[in-house]
Amino acid sequence: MVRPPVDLSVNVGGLALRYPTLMGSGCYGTGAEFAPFADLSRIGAIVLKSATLAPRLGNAMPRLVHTPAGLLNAIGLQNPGIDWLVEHEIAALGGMPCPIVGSAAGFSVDEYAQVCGRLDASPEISAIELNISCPNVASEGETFACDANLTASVVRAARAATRKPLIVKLSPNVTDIAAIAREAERAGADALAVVNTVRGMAIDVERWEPRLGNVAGGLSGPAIRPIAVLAVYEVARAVRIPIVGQGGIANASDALEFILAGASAVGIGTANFLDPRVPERIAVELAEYLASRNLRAISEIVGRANAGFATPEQREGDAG
Amino acid sequence: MVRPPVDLSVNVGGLALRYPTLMGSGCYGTGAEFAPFADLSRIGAIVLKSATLAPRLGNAMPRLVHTPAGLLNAIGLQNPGIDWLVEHEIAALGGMPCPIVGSAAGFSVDEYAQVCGRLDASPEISAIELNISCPNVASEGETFACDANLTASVVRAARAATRKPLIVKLSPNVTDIAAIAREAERAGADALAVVNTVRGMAIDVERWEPRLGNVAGGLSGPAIRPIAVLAVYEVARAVRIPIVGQGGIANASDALEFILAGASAVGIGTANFLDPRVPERIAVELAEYLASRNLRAISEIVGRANAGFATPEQREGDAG
Amino acid sequence: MAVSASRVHETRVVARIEATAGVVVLRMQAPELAAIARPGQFVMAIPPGEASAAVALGLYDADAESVSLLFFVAGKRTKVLAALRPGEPLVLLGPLGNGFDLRDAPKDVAIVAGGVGIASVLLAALELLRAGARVRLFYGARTARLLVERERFASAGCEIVLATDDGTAGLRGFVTDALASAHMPALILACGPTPMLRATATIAASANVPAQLALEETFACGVGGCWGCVVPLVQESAQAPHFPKTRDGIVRARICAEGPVFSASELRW
Amino acid sequence: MAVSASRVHETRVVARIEATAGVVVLRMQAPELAAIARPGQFVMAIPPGEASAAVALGLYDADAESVSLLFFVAGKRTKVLAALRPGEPLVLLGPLGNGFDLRDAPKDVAIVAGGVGIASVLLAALELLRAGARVRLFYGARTARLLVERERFASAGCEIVLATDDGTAGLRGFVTDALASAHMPALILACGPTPMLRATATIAASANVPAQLALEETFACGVGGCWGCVVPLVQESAQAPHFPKTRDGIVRARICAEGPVFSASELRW
Ligand SMILES: Cc1cc2nc3c(=O)[nH]c(=O)nc-3n(C[C@H](O)[C@H](O)[C@H](O)COP(=O)(O)OP(=O)(O)OC[C@H]3O[C@@H](n4cnc5c(N)ncnc54)[C@H](O)[C@@H]3O)c2cc1C
Ligand SMILES: Cc1cc2nc3c(=O)[nH]c(=O)nc-3n(C[C@H](O)[C@H](O)[C@H](O)COP(=O)(O)OP(=O)(O)OC[C@H]3O[C@@H](n4cnc5c(N)ncnc54)[C@H](O)[C@@H]3O)c2cc1C
Ligand SMILES: Cc1cc2nc3c(=O)[nH]c(=O)nc-3n(C[C@H](O)[C@H](O)[C@H](O)COP(=O)(O)O)c2cc1C
Ligand SMILES: Cc1cc2nc3c(=O)[nH]c(=O)nc-3n(C[C@H](O)[C@H](O)[C@H](O)COP(=O)(O)O)c2cc1C
Ligand code: FES
Ligand code: FES
Repeated sequence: MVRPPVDLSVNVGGLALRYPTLMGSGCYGTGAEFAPFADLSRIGAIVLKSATLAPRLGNAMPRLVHTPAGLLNAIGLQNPGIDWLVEHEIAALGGMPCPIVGSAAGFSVDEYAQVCGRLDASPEISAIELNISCPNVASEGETFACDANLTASVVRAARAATRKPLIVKLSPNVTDIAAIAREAERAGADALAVVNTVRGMAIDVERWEPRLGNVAGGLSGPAIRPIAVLAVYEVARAVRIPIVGQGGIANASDALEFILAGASAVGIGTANFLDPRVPERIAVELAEYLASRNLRAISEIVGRANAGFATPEQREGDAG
Repeated sequence: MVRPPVDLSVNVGGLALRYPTLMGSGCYGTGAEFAPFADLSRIGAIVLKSATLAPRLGNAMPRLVHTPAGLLNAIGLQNPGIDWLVEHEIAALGGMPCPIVGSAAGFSVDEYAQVCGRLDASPEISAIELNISCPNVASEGETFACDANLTASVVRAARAATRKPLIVKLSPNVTDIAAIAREAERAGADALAVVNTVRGMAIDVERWEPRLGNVAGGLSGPAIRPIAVLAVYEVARAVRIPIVGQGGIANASDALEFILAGASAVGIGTANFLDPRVPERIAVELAEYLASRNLRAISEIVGRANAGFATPEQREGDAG
Repeated sequence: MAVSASRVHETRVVARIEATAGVVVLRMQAPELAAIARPGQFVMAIPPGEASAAVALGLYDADAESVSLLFFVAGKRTKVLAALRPGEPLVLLGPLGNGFDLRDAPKDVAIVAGGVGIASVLLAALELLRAGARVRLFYGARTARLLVERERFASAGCEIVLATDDGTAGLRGFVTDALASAHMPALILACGPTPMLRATATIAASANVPAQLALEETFACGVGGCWGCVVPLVQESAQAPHFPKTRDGIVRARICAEGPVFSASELRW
Repeated sequence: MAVSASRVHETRVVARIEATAGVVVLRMQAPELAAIARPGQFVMAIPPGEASAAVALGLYDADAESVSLLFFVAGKRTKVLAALRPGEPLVLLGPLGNGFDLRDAPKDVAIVAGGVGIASVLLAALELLRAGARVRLFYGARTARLLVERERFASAGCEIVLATDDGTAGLRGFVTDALASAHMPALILACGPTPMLRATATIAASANVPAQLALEETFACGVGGCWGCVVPLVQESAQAPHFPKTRDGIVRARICAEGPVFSASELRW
């Protein structure tokens, strides 16, 4: 008897993927950079580096610091601007063996809407991710994703500007991520990306100055995985739209933590800097995991470890 | 010529310490547990495990998960209650070769005040840390330190209950830690401890359930250091009272990052689980660091890498 | 209050044996530790490099000059330990925990070991054998390959009963099934996964035989400082005298400090 | 769009030499990589275990069958690489970057290397020597002990001028001081810390000699995907043709993708 192949495909708010793996924005270039090192037909999708309306040179160097099990970055959205991107780079991505997701960033609601509009008009783009959570372009941590009202207005504007699947990327740097997630859903998001980087910094103790040109940056990699898994777990209880879980995923077990917490698909960013074969290996191992449990589809296990939180009263012997 | 000895002493809001190292609450028992492994006369102070008014059995097991460069814990404030603690445990600490800091936790403003009052009356206690940021006892992340108004009222009540130095311990799990810090200062804190653990969780992918009995827990260790350094950097710009920086410190270089960011002293928690000799080694290496730079006192370098944040306009070539 | 760091041992690896793929026995030069180590105690081993916590490991073997640790490569930290080679330094904290209580031990003892539990019972077997007891080792693992160090126990004089999940050695099934169908000893010592300990406790209770169980949990500090490793005991437990009375009759004791060995009758499963 | 992972090399360590304490030369069996590697290119080496990023390392040496890497144990990841032993696997991505442009190279070339920079210049020296050029190596380090692999360069035919910060070998001071006071070559290649490269560029400019500088920065991806490693170029730079024109006449190019070797005249210091 031949066992039917395991189904790794997922649908993320209208974005149909053969594999549940999205290459994190800003971590995979346009995909072309990784083609010599990875089989792009075996990944779910590439999320492009976030683009703004005008070209940006990004932050001063240094932009990267390696930390224990993590990476701090402060790129500052260096990008050629949406017009150049669409004409010179996105137009060249027609032959890519996987879907391309555009990523829109901006400094005003209107700017987000315009960038979304340009991406909407690009046939090579299958969906749009709204990066309202980049920690590296505001001075002291203020981003759209840190405020429920700002989130609502920028998502509404983006929604009006595109009919493509709209994935809103949230920040972990908030007191209550579930509240922001609900606003994004209400304002028209088709899916949520959870999470962007965690704000952090490092100091050069020889030179007595911050190690990043931008002072603060965003922390990614395995160090933040527990933080990101909890964010997904909480957001999954707050919304009904699908979630792309991300933050420190480096192997299939990590990916499963996010899926069992409630993510329909996973984002893989920093792990590509360790080994570009990680995404393909995760797909293979997810298939093995499902097959060995006689499960047919990855979608069957989404959220299966998410049974909420115990109330103080429910906790065993909580008061003595 | 004999070089004068380097001065490592610090004053944390009225708490005078010979070394700038405080053993993190909940990580060092009452100190007695570590006496066979560390020279307690070479550390700054011991912060006791947080105590509540009534005895608590704490959370269900498991309470610990090792993660990349980090540790998740959800102890749930297991403690014998403040009365038992004062009578049976604190009373036995009279001979300790370093100051003892009590730690007060609670579920209402009044409870905090009562615990502080009992600690205030204990002669063995040199200062009180107000743990308003334990992530492991509330259901979904709500703690006093996540709300400016709650912070103000609990700090005011604690202030009224003690004349000992009052250190308020803040949570990193907020959108704007500087705002909370300002409230705590205004309400009468003598110093701030920055930060408690970062909320996180881990999932057992074999059993499809959270790995902690309490579902969510607090992440500590080197993984969170960049997050904690930034928190200190931001809080140092917002308040004038001293800061005890903590989160992932495992060596002198780590400690220096916090001090240069603006901390007057450092907390060492999880690193004691790797090697109880870490705090003493940090003191020795801090002295060497100062001596090799012809600096006389650790207090001279507090905040010396903290020159604020660049505005978008100041950043080199930020817009292209 | 003593302030000397007397239980920190800066040892050196003198031998390294791979008992089977993924199971390492390290022997360290550590005369002071060896002199005071008792059966069932453990150490915290500090993995060189940048781990975030030390690893709890049972004291497997000891002679006048050295102690041995036996460990399974489970995750990052044991991987680092497994990379140690003779001549390299290793810092051990200990001995820690209460250990087995072998005073006035009877002359017919069964030792039940499952998986890594084998690392915590050899010293007890040796001490009992030296005192003239009959010692039967009931030893279970997933598969025959993982039943390590059988020769060490056999040559010391233990009788050995094996069990494997896949039947590749001894009984197919649980080692506690073998225990249940055996002639009952006068004392049971056990170390292994919780289900095995639970079954052992049940057998011991129904046969009215005292049992001492060495528990395992994820540790952080290993010295009683963090309250991360607790187990509920009956309220009247003699092993946790220092805790206040609780409303619901449970005492949560620290496995690392009050244990790791608990009398089966004191545990509240 | 090519989809074959053609630049992933699963190599095996065939030799390991410690040039001096903390400096390791690893040789790997890697014929396909060796066949296409050009001077000044680099690889991303994947440290086995649980690092969070691969490490950028220059291609130090190569023959028909193997490539060598030379690295200083700087932090966690190079520590892991330093622990590799012959027979163990190591995955390399590459070759990466543009490398030195040695087409129509003149017959009198100076190579300036500081610290780890030495790892990126041997292949260039060998190619130039093969083409019959005079190659002078200006080599600086903190102290004599860290001036590694001098014999390798000397036996290949390089003339060597040394400098150390502490005067324990060669000139006491900067290697660029030695360069400045030497007879000017027709081409300068340089790899080392930024201040050294800057001084080299100044010397080259005032002598009107072309200079190619191999830059080093902290990398994440190493393949042009993250924009973490940029350097400002003059706007008309031929090395960054694919960027839009910017208001203030700066182009920020990726060191890993457009470099790591840049013509000194294109850099905007
Ligand atoms: C008193 C005591 C004595 C001990 N003695 C010994 C001994 O003598 N020999 C010995 O080999 N061990 C012994 N142990 C166990 C040993 O301390 C642990 O196995 C230790 O955690 C290994 O550390 P590690 O970093 O290598 O693995 P860790 O990373 O801590 O992983 C250990 C185990 O945790 C589980 N785990 C890891 N990640 C996940 C995940 N994502 N989801 C679900 N589960 C996961 C796995 O089962 C894995 O095997 C003892 C423990 C105690 C408390
Ligand atoms: C194109 C290219 C080629 C290279 N080729 C070589 C080569 O051939 N050989 C070689 O040895 N190296 C080479 N390097 C450098 C090498 O990639 C880096 O040294 C790498 O970071 C080492 O990784 P690590 O994890 O061991 O050290 P890391 O942890 O990344 O530390 C590296 C350095 O960062 C600094 N650092 C670390 N922590 C701090 C802190 N808290 N504060 C301030 N500074 C800190 C230290 O100076 C340390 O030496 C090259 C780099 C590039 C970009
Ligand atoms: C170097 C770098 C650049 C990034 N740039 C972007 C970006 O432009 N837009 C965005 O939405 N996220 C960006 N991110 C965040 C990642 O897409 C991802 O959400 C985050 O890194 C967490 O996942 P990881 O741990 O798998 O990397 C960037 C991350 C890194 C490390
Ligand atoms: C096991 C454990 C228990 C803790 N218990 C407490 C506590 O009771 N009260 C408190 O204020 N902080 C508690 N903390 C937080 C630490 O004191 C410290 O703020 C935090 O762990 C970050 O520092 P570190 O990375 O050095 O451990 C606990 C931390 C750990 C790991
Ligand atoms: S492991 Fe810390 S109390 Fe037991
Ligand atoms: S290191 Fe990523 S672009 Fe250069």
